Amino acid sequence: MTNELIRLIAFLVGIIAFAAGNAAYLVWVERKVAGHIQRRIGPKEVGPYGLLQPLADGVKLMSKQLLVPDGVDPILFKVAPLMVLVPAVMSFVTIPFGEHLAARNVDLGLLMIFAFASVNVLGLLIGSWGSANKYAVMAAARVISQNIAYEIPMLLTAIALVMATNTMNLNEMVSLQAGGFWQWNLIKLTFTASPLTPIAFLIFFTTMLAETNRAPFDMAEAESELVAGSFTEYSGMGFGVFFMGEYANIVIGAALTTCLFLGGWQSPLPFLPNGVVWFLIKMYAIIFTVVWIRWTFPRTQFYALLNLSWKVLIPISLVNLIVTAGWLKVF
Amino acid sequence: MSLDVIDKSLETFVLNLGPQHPATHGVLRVKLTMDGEYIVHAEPVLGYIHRMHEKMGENRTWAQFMPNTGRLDYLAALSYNHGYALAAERAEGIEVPERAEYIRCITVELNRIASHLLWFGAFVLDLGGFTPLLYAFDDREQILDLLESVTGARLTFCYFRFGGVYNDIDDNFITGSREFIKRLRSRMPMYHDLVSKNIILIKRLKDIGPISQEMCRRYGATGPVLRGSGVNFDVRKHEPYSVYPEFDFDIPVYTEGDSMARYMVRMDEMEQSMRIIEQGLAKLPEGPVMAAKAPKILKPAKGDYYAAVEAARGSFGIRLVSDGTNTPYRLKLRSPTFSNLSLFSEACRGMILPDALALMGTLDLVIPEIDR
Amino acid sequence: MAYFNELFSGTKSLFIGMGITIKEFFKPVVTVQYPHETIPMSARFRGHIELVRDPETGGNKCIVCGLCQKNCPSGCITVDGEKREGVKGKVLTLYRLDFTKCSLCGMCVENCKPGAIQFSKDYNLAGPSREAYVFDLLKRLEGQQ
Amino acid sequence: MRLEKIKQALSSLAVTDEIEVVKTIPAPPAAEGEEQAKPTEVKEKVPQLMLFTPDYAKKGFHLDVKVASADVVQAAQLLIDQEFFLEAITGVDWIKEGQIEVVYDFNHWQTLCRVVIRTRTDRSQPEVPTISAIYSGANWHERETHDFFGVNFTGHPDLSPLLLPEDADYHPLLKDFTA
Repeated sequence: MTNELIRLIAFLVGIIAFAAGNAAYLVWVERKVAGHIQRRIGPKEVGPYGLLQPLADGVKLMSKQLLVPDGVDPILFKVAPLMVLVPAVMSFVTIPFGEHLAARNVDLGLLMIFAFASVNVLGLLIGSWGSANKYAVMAAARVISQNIAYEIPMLLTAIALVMATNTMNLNEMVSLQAGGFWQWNLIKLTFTASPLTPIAFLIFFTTMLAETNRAPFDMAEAESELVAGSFTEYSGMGFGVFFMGEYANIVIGAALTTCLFLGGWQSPLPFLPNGVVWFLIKMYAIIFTVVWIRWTFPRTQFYALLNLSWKVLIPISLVNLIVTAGWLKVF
Repeated sequence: MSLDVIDKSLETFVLNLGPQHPATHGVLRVKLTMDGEYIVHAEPVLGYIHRMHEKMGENRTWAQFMPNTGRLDYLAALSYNHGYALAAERAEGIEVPERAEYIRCITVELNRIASHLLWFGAFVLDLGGFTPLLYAFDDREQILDLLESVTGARLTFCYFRFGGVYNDIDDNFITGSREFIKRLRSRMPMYHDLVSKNIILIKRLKDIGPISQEMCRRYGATGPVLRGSGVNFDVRKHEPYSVYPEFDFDIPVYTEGDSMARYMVRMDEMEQSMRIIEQGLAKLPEGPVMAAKAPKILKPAKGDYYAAVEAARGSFGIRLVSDGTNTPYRLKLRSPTFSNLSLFSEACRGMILPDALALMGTLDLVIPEIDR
Repeated sequence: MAYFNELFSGTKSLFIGMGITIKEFFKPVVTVQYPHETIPMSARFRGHIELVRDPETGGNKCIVCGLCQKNCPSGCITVDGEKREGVKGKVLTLYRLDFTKCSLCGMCVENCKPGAIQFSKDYNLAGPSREAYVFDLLKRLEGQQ
Repeated sequence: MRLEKIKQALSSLAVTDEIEVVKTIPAPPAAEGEEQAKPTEVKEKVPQLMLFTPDYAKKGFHLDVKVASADVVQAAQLLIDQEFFLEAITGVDWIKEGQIEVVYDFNHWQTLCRVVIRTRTDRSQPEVPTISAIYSGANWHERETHDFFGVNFTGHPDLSPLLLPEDADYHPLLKDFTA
């Protein structure tokens, strides 16, 4: 029993280190990529190529006084950042990094991740409602309707996928995609399940963007309108934890996309050995696209965002679902 | 989409789009009474950067007020120098040599492109897109270097004098400008692909913030705001001054009157300004740069004079009342954004906050010019 | 049908936009790394004014006529001179420029008959207090010996 | 053409003023312009219709009409019917004559025709009816003129200070204003 316990503790430490390290260094990646897209170079002063910049940011955030303005609901104000970070880190448990590198091989892994994904929205709501700031309240109203609108297409595409591979356990799903890249769900399913899978991949990617309030859908922290949206009243580590939560969510979203569509730790060519490396490469490629999108597009208009989901994404994912069901029925 | 606001008893709250807010370029405060996300009533509050230029005008000599005109709208400062120089020359009856007129037009148009580039970057930043701002600044930097090599200043020029300009332009300014125009022409399609044709931006701007011609007339809006609502009014064509009649350029006019129309008017205006600069450089005559008999101490005859110029944001007018002494008796600065902003409270009723900010972005505000 | 082609043209415009930014991503950097590299100022750059060194006498060319003091719109120049025997005209003893109020308009340089003052080229003038910006141009000239 | 039309319309409102004219031989009653004979000076009050069409190149406007302050609203109504738009409202403090002059600038989109409407009110109690009902843009212009000169625009919806701080009771542009 003890080695199971040790294994769990080791995994726990690994996961938290992975989440914290990722949160810090994704900030660095984002600022470097944003810099080069805008023909400037991003952080360079602190350490070689600015590599120590995230540490400097971390120290700065921690040294700042955590201000709790009066007129604020103290419990909600303090709980909110945790409610964003904890579910994100929790859902790392079921992500299969490698062949045996999965903390818990949970049968309903996918369902667990989606359950946690909806909790972080609650964190944002409580945070902005707790901070009794007009801008934050407006941001809260937006974030809720945005996340509801984008939860449904995400689940629909996931269901279509689960129907095709009839397993909710991420580990099995990834092992099903063994063999070359043509075995990955993205390509295999287009021939075996439904021709709409590439579009389903795009929809899943867009909804993942919206779930983590990123890029064209950043309603939670719309700098140019709502000053800083839900995070207006937070300073010091409160803001830092929100930030880590947001980046952890992006990592989760990217990891999920790789597992479901791009065959987690499977190597693209059959003779190459599988391994964690492939998983990380694919995940960081998706994170690069997320950052790339953020620095290219303006923010969508709030109603266009909702229309996009209700009138475009949901119908297409429904069609995808029906086509998959029909295809499976026939063959 | 606009909520027809019937009675005021709805449970509304007052939101301060405070003097310190990312989307108000400068210190403008808008008191918004909001019902949820919809704006019930907006009331801009001015005066945070009011420096009383008009009183300064009354206790300085005519020539000493020139640096103040550059501080009104520091993004297109040369047009304001031009307006003041024109008014004083009209009052005193000074003849400006041909070459000086050409230099004035070329530098004013360069300044207009710089102002539009900055507006373009800041406007897309208001809508959330960060990158175009830096591309636009990259181009604008070249104009500032060009103007710095001639005038010595980058933003608040004090380059025009009554009867001409401070010093002559040299050859590398001419080659520099031609090279700049070639470069900007090659980058304009990139701007249009990245921003104008982008579906997200089109959805953000198409028929948002309609401003009708009748509203423009009641509020006295001028410049790209007016030309976005289908009225072909540009002081350079309507009331030709300096050597503008010699250039053939056309005035972009869009009839939809929404934010997209005002956006496209300014983008096309950059193209027209480039045409003017090219023709100006081609026809640049030789000769003196300063009027031969420009009086050192200006003492215009009694009476009042009015001169209007097409600044980047609209028609900038100056009314001088002189009582024959060497200091102006009264100096009225008619700032275009003052009238453009006055229609904001009527135009944004019933809109949601992001659209109201998009509308404010298309009005292209420079707050020091409103507050004077 | 408009629904679909608007959808396709929309997504196409999105991909075009991303194509542009990725092209820019690989282009060289345009910015100047300021503290390490600096750009030389153009010849006519207007820094704060400074006295011109007179090649023969090594001193300044100022005849203490006070025109610059009178012409300055914000009154930031105070000039003082004294009559010394054996010297024609006045000798400059004090030339104080209050740079906090100067708007760099050039009225002084333009109206200076003997051309005794010109624009300097230095622009990084960080100073701890307001008094740090009150320059004594005479001492500066001697300082540059 | 437009200048003639608006001139006819406004001539009914123009005020006739007594102007001291230096002249000897009684010139024919000057309807339009105003002749000035030189030889010997006799100061005479001559009724003069205050409606001039100055040369645009020298002055910058086409028509200059002086109107009684009560008729400002009527003049504004005439101008908006002929599609003029309001450019600016300027206050001028003539301290020597103890009067404040309010100058309205109008211009037209299609044809270049700048019309200037002037009114004079007494300096101690400046009263001018507001035209913000007709030209909503005048709302801000009038508030600003009130800020700087203390001209009380009767009927103005909200005459609180626009550019000066809320509790400002001083009027900076008056000639006798000491900081």
